[in-house]
Amino acid sequence: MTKLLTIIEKDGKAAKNKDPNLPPEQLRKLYSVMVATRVMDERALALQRQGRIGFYLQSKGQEASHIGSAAALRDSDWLFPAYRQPGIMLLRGADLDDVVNEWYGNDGDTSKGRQMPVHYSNRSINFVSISSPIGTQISQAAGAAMAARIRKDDTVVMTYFGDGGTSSNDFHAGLNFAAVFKAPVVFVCENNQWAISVPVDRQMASESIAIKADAYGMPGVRVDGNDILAVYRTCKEAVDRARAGEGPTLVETVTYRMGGHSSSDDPTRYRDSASVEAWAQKDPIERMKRYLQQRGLWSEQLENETQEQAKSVLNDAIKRAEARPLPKPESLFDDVYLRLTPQLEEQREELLRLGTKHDEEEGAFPL
Amino acid sequence: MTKLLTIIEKDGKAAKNKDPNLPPEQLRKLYSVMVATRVMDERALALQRQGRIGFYLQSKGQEASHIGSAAALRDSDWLFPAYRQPGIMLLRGADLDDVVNEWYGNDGDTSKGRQMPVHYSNRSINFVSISSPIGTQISQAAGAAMAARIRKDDTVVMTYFGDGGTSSNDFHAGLNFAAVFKAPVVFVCENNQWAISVPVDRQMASESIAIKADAYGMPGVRVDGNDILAVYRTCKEAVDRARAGEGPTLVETVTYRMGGHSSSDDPTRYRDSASVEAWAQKDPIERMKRYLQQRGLWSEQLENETQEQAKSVLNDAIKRAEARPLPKPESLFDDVYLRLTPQLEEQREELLRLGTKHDEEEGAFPL
Amino acid sequence: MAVKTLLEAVTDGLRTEMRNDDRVVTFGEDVGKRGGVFLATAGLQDEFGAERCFDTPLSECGIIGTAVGMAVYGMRPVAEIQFLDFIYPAFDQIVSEAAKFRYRSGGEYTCPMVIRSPYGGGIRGGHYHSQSSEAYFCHTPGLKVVIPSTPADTKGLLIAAIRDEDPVIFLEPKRIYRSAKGEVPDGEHYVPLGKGRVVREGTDVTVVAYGAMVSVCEKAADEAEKNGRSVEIIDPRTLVPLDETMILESVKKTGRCVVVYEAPKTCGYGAEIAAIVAEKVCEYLEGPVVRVAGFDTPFPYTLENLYMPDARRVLAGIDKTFHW
Amino acid sequence: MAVKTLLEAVTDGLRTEMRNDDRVVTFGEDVGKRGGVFLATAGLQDEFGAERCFDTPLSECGIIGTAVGMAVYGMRPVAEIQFLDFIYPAFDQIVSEAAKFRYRSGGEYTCPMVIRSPYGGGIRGGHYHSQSSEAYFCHTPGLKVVIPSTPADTKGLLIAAIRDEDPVIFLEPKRIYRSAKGEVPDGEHYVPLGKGRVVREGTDVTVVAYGAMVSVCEKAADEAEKNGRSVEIIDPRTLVPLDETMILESVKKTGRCVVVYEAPKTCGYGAEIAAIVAEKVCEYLEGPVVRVAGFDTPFPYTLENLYMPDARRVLAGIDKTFHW
Ligand SMILES: Cc1ncc(C[n+]2csc(CCOP(=O)(O)OP(=O)(O)O)c2C)c(N)n1
Ligand SMILES: Cc1ncc(C[n+]2csc(CCOP(=O)(O)OP(=O)(O)O)c2C)c(N)n1
Ligand SMILES: [Mg+2]
Ligand SMILES: [Mg+2]
Repeated sequence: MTKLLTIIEKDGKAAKNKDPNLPPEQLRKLYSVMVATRVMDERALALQRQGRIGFYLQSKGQEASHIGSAAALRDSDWLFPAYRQPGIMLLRGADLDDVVNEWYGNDGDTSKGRQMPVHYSNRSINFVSISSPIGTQISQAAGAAMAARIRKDDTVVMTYFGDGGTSSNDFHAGLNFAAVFKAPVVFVCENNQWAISVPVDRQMASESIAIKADAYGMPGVRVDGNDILAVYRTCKEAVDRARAGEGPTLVETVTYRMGGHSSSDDPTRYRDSASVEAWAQKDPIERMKRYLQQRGLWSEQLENETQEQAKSVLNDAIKRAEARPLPKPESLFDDVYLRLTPQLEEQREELLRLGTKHDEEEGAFPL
Repeated sequence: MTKLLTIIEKDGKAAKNKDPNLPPEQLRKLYSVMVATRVMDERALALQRQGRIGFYLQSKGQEASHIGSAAALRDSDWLFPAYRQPGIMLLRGADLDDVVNEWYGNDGDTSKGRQMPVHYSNRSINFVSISSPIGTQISQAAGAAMAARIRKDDTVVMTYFGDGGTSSNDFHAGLNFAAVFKAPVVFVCENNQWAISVPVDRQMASESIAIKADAYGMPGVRVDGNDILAVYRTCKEAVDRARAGEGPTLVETVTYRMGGHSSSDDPTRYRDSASVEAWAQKDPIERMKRYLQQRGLWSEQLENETQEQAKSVLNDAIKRAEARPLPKPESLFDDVYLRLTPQLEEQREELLRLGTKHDEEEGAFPL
Repeated sequence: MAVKTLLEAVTDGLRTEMRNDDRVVTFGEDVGKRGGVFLATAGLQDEFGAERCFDTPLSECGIIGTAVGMAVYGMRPVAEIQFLDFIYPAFDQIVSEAAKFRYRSGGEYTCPMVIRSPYGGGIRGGHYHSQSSEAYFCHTPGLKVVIPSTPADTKGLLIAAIRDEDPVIFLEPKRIYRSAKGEVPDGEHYVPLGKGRVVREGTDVTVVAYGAMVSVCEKAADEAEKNGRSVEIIDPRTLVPLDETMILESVKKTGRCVVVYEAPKTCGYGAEIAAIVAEKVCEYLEGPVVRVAGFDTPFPYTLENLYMPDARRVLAGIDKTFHW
Repeated sequence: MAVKTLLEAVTDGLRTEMRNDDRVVTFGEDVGKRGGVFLATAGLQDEFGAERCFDTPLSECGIIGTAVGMAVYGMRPVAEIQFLDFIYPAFDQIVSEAAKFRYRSGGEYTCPMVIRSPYGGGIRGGHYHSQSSEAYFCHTPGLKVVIPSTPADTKGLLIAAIRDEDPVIFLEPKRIYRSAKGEVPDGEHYVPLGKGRVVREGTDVTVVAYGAMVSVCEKAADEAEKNGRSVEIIDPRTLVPLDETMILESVKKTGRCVVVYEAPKTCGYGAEIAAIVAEKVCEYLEGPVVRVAGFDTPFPYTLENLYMPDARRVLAGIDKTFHW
């Protein structure tokens, strides 16, 4: 079995010679982003429960995995994320309004209310538009990396997907193309043990996800996904290798989906609480906190400030978002193409002529 | 590098303790099928050159690989072949007319002239209809094997594809499903080094094809594809394992495509003769012949009889095929569904009303 | 007879055929233990075991590829695609393989299987949980395409689809999964493929609609009738093979035709119906053949209700066949 | 100006844009060293190097998925799919990704790329080397669809497609790759997308055709004219966005319309044209809108010539618009 890299031990000490020795301010920043991400996830789910937003999907338990990996990149590097890496936007300093407006699909939403909540697009931080179909970003990331190589840019591309995503057509094609063309891309598979209700051992029979790298002739690494230092270190090596022209890497972060699949899911239908509780003991934020304590970088006061700060900026963003109008009806026809076709112009006129009040839906989103 | 199983040595001796010790009559049969397959390939290509059939695709150099693997099956087992395993039909004793009529697409063709030459279908020997899209048979074979398992039949399924086929979506899905559901299927990848003009080292960066099995959690074996005993022995073990309920195996037969990709290809555009000549030295039929000589099972006379026999039965079949009429015009509308739909009936009437003479084509098939 | 929702009718149809025929198996993502994300297969794993109702890895390509292999081998697989929007990784297996097996093998090998999938808008599913792509399948010879609009039809057509000797794409209007309720016969219930249904009789204009659009058209027809216009609504139920006669006879009678569908207007299935009408009964037409459809844009989220054809737009379409 | 075949015009268009814009790269199976199975890219690897013209592994999913990534990143990929019949493994990347990037990201990310592919029958390619599936792409908002019928249009439209800011499906009628010859302007040559071409003017009936069907219709028109019928032939050249005006104006003039296409009749692109005519100019129609198309069967091998619409069938279609 490919061995698992861990750095932060139970007591919060770093295994010797393994600590990447990040500077204190970076460690504090990583911690505060993890905390803010958790705060955001909890609040957003509450908004959904209150019927203020239509849908939400949490990353709870996977903060170390997605924040630690993205931290290994430069701001100029590109991301092809899935839908479970919200912390990356906070890490990269995206405008919080961009995040919150997307939940509301209002006229401030970068994607103009075309997608369900959590399908962010944020060009200002090289965060490529998320789509629902599982895996499609994987071959795209390989392509963007091939392009960077052809253009002789020193951009590295990082893409994210889940254990279920390894079964997709694009996983196979994307890893193969990336390896054949030695593209500067890092494939981060967040193995959170579940694909909705399907456990990873029904998803695949392989001893690990990391070993799948052998099928493509690239390095495959397995890392404790709840240990942000281990994730960071692993991904930093992969990013450096990619930037040096040595090709792609597959990183498996072993973690756990603490919540339901989404706001519409009821995980009690298919999994027992035992494993959930077991993993609760391995909370990545607690883990990082103990490390900071060890290094004397944590204090009750810092904790409170971080929490309060996160809550208040989020509150303000939510207030602003709820005050915004919806996108204009005629915007329905924009961005299909750079310019409206005659057919779209005609349809636009038709809609505006009829006026834009309308009937209600009857259905409900199941997942 | 996964090691390569070889049995027949240069001098024709079998490496000790490796000879599967097949009975003489089976050995002679395998040899005669190899010879007949070569005879058929040469003759069919000549027919194409003479403009008597529209297209052909040879298996030259891969006789040991596909005949030795299929020999490990029972007649009740199912095959999901690609287009480069014609010897299997001879091995299973298919009616030679079925084979030849398909080249002509005449009214005796089992597929009623719907497909290009070499896309055989032969239910009488559990040889499933071949399609052109690369790889689609792989996940189908996994499904048939899953069905056999659910039905508690003791059928084993064998499917074939090339080195290029490993890049297909269905390779990834088919191997994963087969492993997860422990389906009784053997995946035979004939690595003939080329996918039309693309060499295997531009097809993938992995150290071998066999190693791709690790990504799915199944055994992967690499065997000398020009050594029929090695191929037989490897596949027999895989078939036995499958029948015993121990799941699928990936077998890589390392061989070489001696001819062009097809009757339309000119390989000199992309490969030099050196490697072709090198592989010509490893001809699988010569190899088997030396082994038979060693065992005293070969004679000039046997050789001539085999050759003559193969040629004459083929000649007769070609005569019969060329004497047959084309499928009836109205057959165009059959087999879209079990019964004609009203729309198809109407279209059928329309065609028959107009009469069935018609203009000529202008184009030519490139590959 | 019991009152069931359209969703319950799906489960009923599956259960009935799985009891009738042990070659019937059903599978897909989250189909087994969870019973499907919409719970269409809830209870089936308990009743029939994990060999006949099971979860698969996350690969539509694998789901359909293995289903094709099972069907060719002699079973009757019913594969679920979680949302029609996610069927494309399997598109090759559907159009190149399932649809062509019988033809390309001269009838030696056939592919009797059903692909079930919830489709269409109306659940705030946005861009990727709302699309209606029935036209892709209708344009693929070798496939049959079925779309029910009532619980009773859902059960009867699903059973007919499972018993059919050819591959059937069975699309379920998820918007009305729970809102459509009605009497559903217990046990055996068979509604033959290829026969339409006159939803209501009328004399002035023919409206053709299927799936969730049928009830929208009924609302519009009520309105139209207030203005003294008698609307005949026809639900073809099977898009391929189509019950042309029922539609053509109706248009001969009314002289007017409106076709309603959720999918993008251009090259949608309604274009085929309009073309058939224009080719076969144009001499009876007293007005243009009007299409009321989704706009030629990808599916939106916030503005979904403006995208979906509603009673107002259908009414406007009806008007157009009178004054143009 | 030099006389070129349609196939040579493809190479010319590619070479011209690769010289103009170093963001343009082209790749696919056998595209690099071999120059493509039809030799459409012959010589490009020699001129532009293996970084800008290269061979890929055998995965359409990978070819299009990586092309999408390149386009999003800022390049101008031109991906070749060896035969249109083999595009389906990439269907998800085309309809779910390339077509939707601009819309779903509110215009933040776009996907300017071209997918070139030979399509259609007439080369004895049988079941899987002959299909015409343009309608699938025409029914997908976000994609543009272009089909040339002359060498000059091929070069000019290909250059326009490569310069377009949106994804373009560029389908090449392989049947006439070598038989279609004509003057092709050297260097710069731009034919805007969305503008049709009047192939020949006429007064009695409008025939709409594209790709390899244009020359078939010309033959039929010659025959028809012997019987004193003046046929106007329109080649839309761009199926999406369509030059509706040109077709509608013509039908207003002639009062009759025949649509010709190779693809299976049901839900083919011709159904859309018939539907537009029936919706917008029905009052001008003096006869049925007739479709002459491939039959609703998979593509055959031996009987290919009976499957393909030929001059005889087009003539019969024209007659039908006069006596019905
Ligand atoms: C192609 C496709 N099929 C099915 C779905 C429905 N679906 C959404 S999320 C999901 C599970 C994904 O699991 P995984 O890849 O492990 O990611 P996770 O949700 O665990 O982060 C499924 C099946 C989809 N979005 N796309
Ligand atoms: C999906 C698909 N893409 C492209 C092709 C065109 N094509 C036919 S054979 C071939 C190469 C196949 O190579 P390999 O799998 O190694 O098999 P081999 O011909 O060497 O036996 C290609 C690209 C196809 N038939 N199907
Ligand atoms: Mg997961
Ligand atoms: Mg090969």
